[in-house]
Amino acid sequence: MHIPDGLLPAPVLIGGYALTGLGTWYSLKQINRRPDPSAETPKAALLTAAFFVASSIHIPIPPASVHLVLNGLLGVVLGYYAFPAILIGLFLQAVMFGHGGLTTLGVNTAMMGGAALLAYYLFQFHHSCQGFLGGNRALALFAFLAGALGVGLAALIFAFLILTTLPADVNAGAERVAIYGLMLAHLPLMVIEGIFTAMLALFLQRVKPELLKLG
Amino acid sequence: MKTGLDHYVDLQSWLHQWEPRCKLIGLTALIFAFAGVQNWRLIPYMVGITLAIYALSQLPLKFWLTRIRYPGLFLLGMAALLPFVAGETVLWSLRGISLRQEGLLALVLISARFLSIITVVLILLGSTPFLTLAHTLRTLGVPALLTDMLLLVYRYLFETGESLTQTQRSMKLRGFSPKLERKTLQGLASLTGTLLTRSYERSERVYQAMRTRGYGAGYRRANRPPAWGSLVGLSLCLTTALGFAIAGVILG
Amino acid sequence: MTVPALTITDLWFSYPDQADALRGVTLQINPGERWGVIGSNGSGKTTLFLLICGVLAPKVGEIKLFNQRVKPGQFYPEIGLVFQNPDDQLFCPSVWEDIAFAPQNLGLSETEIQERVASALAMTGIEALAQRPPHHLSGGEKRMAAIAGVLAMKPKMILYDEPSANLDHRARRRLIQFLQRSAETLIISSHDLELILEVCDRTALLDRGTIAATGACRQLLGDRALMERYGLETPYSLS
Amino acid sequence: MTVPALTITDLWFSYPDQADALRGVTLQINPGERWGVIGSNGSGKTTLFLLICGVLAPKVGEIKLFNQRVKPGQFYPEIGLVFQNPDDQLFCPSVWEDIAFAPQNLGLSETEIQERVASALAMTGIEALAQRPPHHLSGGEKRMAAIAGVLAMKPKMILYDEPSANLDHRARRRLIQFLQRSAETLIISSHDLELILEVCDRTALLDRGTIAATGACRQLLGDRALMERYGLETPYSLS
Ligand SMILES: Nc1ncnc2c1ncn2[C@@H]1O[C@H](COP(=O)(O)OP(=O)(O)OP(=O)(O)O)[C@@H](O)[C@H]1O
Ligand SMILES: Nc1ncnc2c1ncn2[C@@H]1O[C@H](COP(=O)(O)OP(=O)(O)OP(=O)(O)O)[C@@H](O)[C@H]1O
Ligand SMILES: [Mg+2]
Ligand SMILES: [Mg+2]
Repeated sequence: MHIPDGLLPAPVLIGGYALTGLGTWYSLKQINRRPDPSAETPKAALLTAAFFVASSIHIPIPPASVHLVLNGLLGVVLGYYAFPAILIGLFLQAVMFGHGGLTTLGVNTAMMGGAALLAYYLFQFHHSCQGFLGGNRALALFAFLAGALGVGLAALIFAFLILTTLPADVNAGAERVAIYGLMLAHLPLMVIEGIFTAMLALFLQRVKPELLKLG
Repeated sequence: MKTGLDHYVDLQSWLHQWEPRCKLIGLTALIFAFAGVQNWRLIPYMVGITLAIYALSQLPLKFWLTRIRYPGLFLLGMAALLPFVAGETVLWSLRGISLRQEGLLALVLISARFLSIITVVLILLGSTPFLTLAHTLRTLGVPALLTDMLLLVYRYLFETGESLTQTQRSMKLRGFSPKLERKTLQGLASLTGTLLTRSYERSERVYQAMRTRGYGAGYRRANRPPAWGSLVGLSLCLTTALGFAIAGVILG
Repeated sequence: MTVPALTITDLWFSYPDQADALRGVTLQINPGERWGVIGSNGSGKTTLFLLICGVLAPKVGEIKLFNQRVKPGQFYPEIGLVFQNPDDQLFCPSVWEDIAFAPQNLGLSETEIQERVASALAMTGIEALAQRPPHHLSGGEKRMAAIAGVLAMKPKMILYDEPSANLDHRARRRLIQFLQRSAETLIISSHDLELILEVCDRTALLDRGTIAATGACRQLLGDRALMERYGLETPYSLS
Repeated sequence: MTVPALTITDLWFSYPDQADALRGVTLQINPGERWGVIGSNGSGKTTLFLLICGVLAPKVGEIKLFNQRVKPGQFYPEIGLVFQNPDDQLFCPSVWEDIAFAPQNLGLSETEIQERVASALAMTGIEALAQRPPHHLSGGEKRMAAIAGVLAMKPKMILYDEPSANLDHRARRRLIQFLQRSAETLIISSHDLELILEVCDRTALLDRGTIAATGACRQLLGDRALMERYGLETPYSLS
């Protein structure tokens, strides 16, 4: 989900950059409170590269196949590093492959990164539910929710931005139909992304639990 | 993963020689001025300026053509319906499908903006090596944590991609064929988890390697002030951008 | 007349935007033979293996596996490839699951899967590691686990890409003994010429994408002039 | 009396939640000496190197570098470490940048940095590769680039962790010649005992975290009984 150049009006683009600036500043502030932030930079960077690459994995949904968005998972694993990670990932995507755009980098980052941060906060609740759900079940449930929320929220903002900022006025009824339509089309994607995130969280819990404690 | 982006960075045009900080600020100002164009009367100026800069950059047309395809298709997919659904004034109608003037104008405006912005971005990227760009961001005050991360991500992207390809091959050679079922999702989750785990473990070794060569000691590169020519280019860009902004306000 | 295990006829291949990586390779391997493939870095060994398995598609030429033409992109359980880096091959959360991956994809029954995994574990001697996550294993253990994952497919032919890389002496000895005992048709690419000498009957020497020589191992590896011409060195044990 | 280059006294170390990786290592190395460190996988070679550089902190014991105590977490440009896997060490997007990394961190001037990079490129013979991204290099080129990155620090002592792993014959020969010519105090860990034999004067044998033996190379590596006891094999050229 990237909004390309040329589509959105300048105030929205600038607003996007402002939000991204704020998100980045807030994340960096949280990161710099840690004992040794420079030690974690390579970790965050290599994981960002891995996420970037992993989002090229395709999942078959007949008759086509979709690629994963993974921003919920990114929030779950990277915590406050998720925002800078997405900023860098989208920058590289725009610069190297022409996906998204430089003017829309702010909007896209705010959209994806904001959703990722919320997914991270949501995921943290699994600690408090371990008591009555059991460790792995709480982990899987909240990973599912985080994964689904990550894509769902991003898709919602995406649809809203596109439809409300198109220059000529599309009538309000058609607009609402289009938003509902887009959301409905994204429901299966949310479910798949949620299941995938839950499976991945369980995998990491078994193989490398540190990765779930970085954030 | 090959991007072909750095193919033409060694040309000798004026744009290639333009001091990178001035170039980055100047072209970015232009890009945002273009993004702000709302009135179709400004389109010829926007396109004209873009063409002039592209000509100045001496980048071949082939570069533009290969890079424009993907984003172009993406934009068309999102905006192609506009002339049929947006606006009141029907220009032409056939069996309930009607072409509307406002929608058509909107499509023209969006496309012109898109093409101009993309072209200027391509000029910036095609005439500046990626590394220079990253260092320029740092000297312009982007936090070191971000630029350090950017360079590391860029460095390890290709290797991580290579290791994903290899693992996917090995899965295929053991009979894995993706279908929409639990087993497939499980396999792909393991694949992704392995990728993350290996990247994480590698990051520990990379960090050790960085430490043994003084990472964290903190250094600053000295910056030479830009030459006059570069500053003139920068002020031209800024004036143009300002012009577009003012024209936009006047034309409403 | 027996059917050859593998017939390669005039095989050409190139990666996008690169000079040809393989240039007219022709080779025939009979069932039960053990072949070594040697040659300096970049001579095309790994590329050849990927073509034989149908992972890459040839530009020109034909590959036949037990008289059946290899179609790129298709899955051939008759043939197994052990990758140069075991980390690329081990991706499941436990060794057991990794070995069960191929049998599961073949659609075998639960008991058959159990059986195949157990026998692959036994053959490679890593029963004790079944429940461990692969990335905690030592280099030698990883190698054996990767091999077990391929054995569980019961292939008739196995390709090993530099199997002794990064192993210490003990692990390497175990690997050599394992290879000497194994019953499949083998093709082994390696810079470790002593290993080739101990395991293989015949050798093909690759040089910049062409087969520069083939012959019985001791003879070919012992030919000091030939070896030196292609940037290799006759192993100590032959000199 | 000369100051020893390195003195290690009763060094203990363990990774979190693991048995001790090093158990009471004591070793003294004089300036200009070339030491080999051998031992099977997991015997603690890499761990020892990381401790010497101050990357890891000892549990017990002391490490002195030219009579100065090594404080964990600090940066010692006197000592350089060439990592086992060059891909871990070449973390910059181009070879030039990678070599310039240490001089930049030392706060040198622009011209000094240029000079150091140029001389490191010349010493390793990879001038032509300066602008290339590391991931496009061959194994041998990567190794030389990683070494250049360490040389640019002008360390007095260099630790090489399995420098010949994954190199083909030609690249390995070039590396050996390079090591033979180099002027620094060297410690080389390797499974490639022929390399140790050709480059080093003295050897320490590590076994499960302790030094099992030290001695002159030819003598120690030629002691068949000793080598076998620790799972190693006397190189062919000595037998
Ligand atoms: N993915 C790729 N893309 C482009 N070129 C490649 C790729 N893989 C290999 N090559 C090139 O193809 C040629 C053959 O490479 P290959 O990996 O088959 O050699 P090899 O004999 O296996 O070498 P090594 O001993 O280093 O494993 C080399 O010139 C190499 O640079
Ligand atoms: N990061 C780590 N966390 C936990 N244990 C580790 C870690 N690194 C090494 N070990 C353990 O410490 C011991 C010594 O490992 P080390 O890597 O120093 O051995 P080595 O002699 O370098 O082996 P090799 O020849 O395989 O490189 C081993 O038992 C290993 O499993
Ligand atoms: Mg190979
Ligand atoms: Mg080691």
